[in-house]
Amino acid sequence: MYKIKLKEFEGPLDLLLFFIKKNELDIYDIPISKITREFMEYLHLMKQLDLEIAGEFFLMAATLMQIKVRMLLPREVDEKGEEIDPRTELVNALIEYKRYKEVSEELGIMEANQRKIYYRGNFSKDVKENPAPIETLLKNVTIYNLIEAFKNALLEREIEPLHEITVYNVTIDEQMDFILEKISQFEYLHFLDLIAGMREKLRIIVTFIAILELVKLGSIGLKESEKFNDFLIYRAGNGQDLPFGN
Amino acid sequence: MDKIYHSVIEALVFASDEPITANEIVKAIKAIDGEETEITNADIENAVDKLNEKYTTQDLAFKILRLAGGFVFGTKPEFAKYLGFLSTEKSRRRLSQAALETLAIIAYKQPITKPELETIRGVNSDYMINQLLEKGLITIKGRAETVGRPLLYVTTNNFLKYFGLNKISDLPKPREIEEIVKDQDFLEQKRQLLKNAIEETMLEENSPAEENGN
Amino acid sequence: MDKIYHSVIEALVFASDEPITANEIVKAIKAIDGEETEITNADIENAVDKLNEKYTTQDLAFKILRLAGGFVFGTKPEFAKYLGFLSTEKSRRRLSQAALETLAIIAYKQPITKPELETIRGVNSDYMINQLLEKGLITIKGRAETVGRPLLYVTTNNFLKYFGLNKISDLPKPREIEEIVKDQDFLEQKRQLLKNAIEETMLEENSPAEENGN
Repeated sequence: MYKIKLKEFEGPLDLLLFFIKKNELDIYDIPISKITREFMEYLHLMKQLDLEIAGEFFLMAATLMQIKVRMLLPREVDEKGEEIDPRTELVNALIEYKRYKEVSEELGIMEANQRKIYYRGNFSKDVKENPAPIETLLKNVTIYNLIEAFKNALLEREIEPLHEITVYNVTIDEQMDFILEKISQFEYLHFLDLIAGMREKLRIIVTFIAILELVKLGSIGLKESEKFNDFLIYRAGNGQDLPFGN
Repeated sequence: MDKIYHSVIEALVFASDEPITANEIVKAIKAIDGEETEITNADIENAVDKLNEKYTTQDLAFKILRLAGGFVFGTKPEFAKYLGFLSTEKSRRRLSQAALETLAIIAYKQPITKPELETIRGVNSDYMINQLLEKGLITIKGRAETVGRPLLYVTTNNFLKYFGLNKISDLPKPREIEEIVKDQDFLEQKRQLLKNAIEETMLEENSPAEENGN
Repeated sequence: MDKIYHSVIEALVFASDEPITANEIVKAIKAIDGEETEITNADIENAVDKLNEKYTTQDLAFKILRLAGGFVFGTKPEFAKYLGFLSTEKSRRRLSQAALETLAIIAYKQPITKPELETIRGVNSDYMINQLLEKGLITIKGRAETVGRPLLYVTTNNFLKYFGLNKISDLPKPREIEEIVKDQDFLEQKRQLLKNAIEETMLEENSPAEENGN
């Protein structure tokens, strides 16, 4: 009797629509206790199978029970004096959901049709003069792409997950000492070499600030490097006067 | 418009890896032949129609499609089985029913917030939103002015391409509520009602009071 | 060889990502229409010549070229100057990715100096900053109070318009997206298991629902 292949239920509304269709019920005149019972039995079955039931199903169960009770009471009336059917809200939700469910089936057909179409695969032999890349800067990008780009740019240097707060044992003073110690051994220091061993972004930033501090104090100077995104750090005149702790 | 531009338009569309808009074509032609060149978006539209006529007459395996507001060459569907042999790209998984459903609601109600979407679907939709964002079928466009200023979601150009649409208004219309109610399905159900009522009465013998609702 | 195969060959060359060889075309056709299909590499070569004759007669802007032992479509060189307007897919992607990254960092960290930006990106960003300035997506707003008083960059109204935002605080927080992703994969897997289990139970036996229900 019940040997119909149960489709995927996308939620309680989907399940209710299934019961309505299966029992060939009128959506505007749903026998509420019958459908409530079926719904509860479905939940019971899920429980017997030891399956986790999504919160939305409990919420719907409660809603159905409430409607059922209100059906037994004298009807409330609206401001026009007309009787309010306790089922109205549920019925509207069901119909609204059904509309989009129907369209989603059409979308499925469109998807299938579109998958039969293939686009040109190889553009290597099209001769192009003076490509104008500026015109295509940021073509078809959306905010989501922007967030992704931001996350990736930061994550590249990050080991720990974003939402975890990790306390790094690094201070500007420590990094100033560290730089001065290094610079006492070599005449020049590449910034990239200095940060080479550092995995955490924060440590690099702190080191960077320490460099700026030392420049301000006149302990070190900075010089352009032959490499992009790098610079040279060198000992400045009064560097010796500073305490480095060793 | 000069006849020669048919070929230029053809070449531009053919050489573009993404749908190219009439605007872009006009811009490209004016950039080369001078701003005074007399060519409009309407000329491009006409030229594309003419080109497609030629492809049909000449029985070419592909033609120019209008997709996501632009033009792009695509094969006729009847060759799909042979082409499936080539590509692994097309064998990627189709969207799930839940994804299609979520997309349908976003497409028609856009811009839409997550709470609004979840009210219609009746289920938590975090996972689906994330999937669709990752697939580039939807994106975020600002925030609603309501309490909590939730993010607003809209469909993307990729969505149009994926479903073969030129613009969002080309989507099939959802049926009106009255239509759904008048639907054959439901009329049939009404006819069934009497039968059901009898059955139910028999089934409900133990608890007749409960069926006040009908 | 059947006339229809001209179109199949045309479609295969059109859609293939790599130059496709006569061998591969024969293989694809036999895979679909059966090993006994009478078609040889020589047939393919002939068909390509015939197709090219047709493209010439019909004055089409493209033809099939022989490249690296395979076939590939190419537009005729006389259109090269117009096509320059389109950049190739690869350079566009690379450019767009770098521009996007730069813009994203400026948007979220503004006001930001070039050194700070470059520390995050790990690459020289002069070119990208100039591109974004030129496009009017970012602008200069004063100088930082740090050593060398470097320029400070911020996003513009144009930026807001481009992304459909009212104000910069409308930008979604990366964390908001993070939260959508959290643990949902696991929940979804569980949901799938649940559905399968129910399907099986209902298929195999009379469900308790039915028995209790009456």
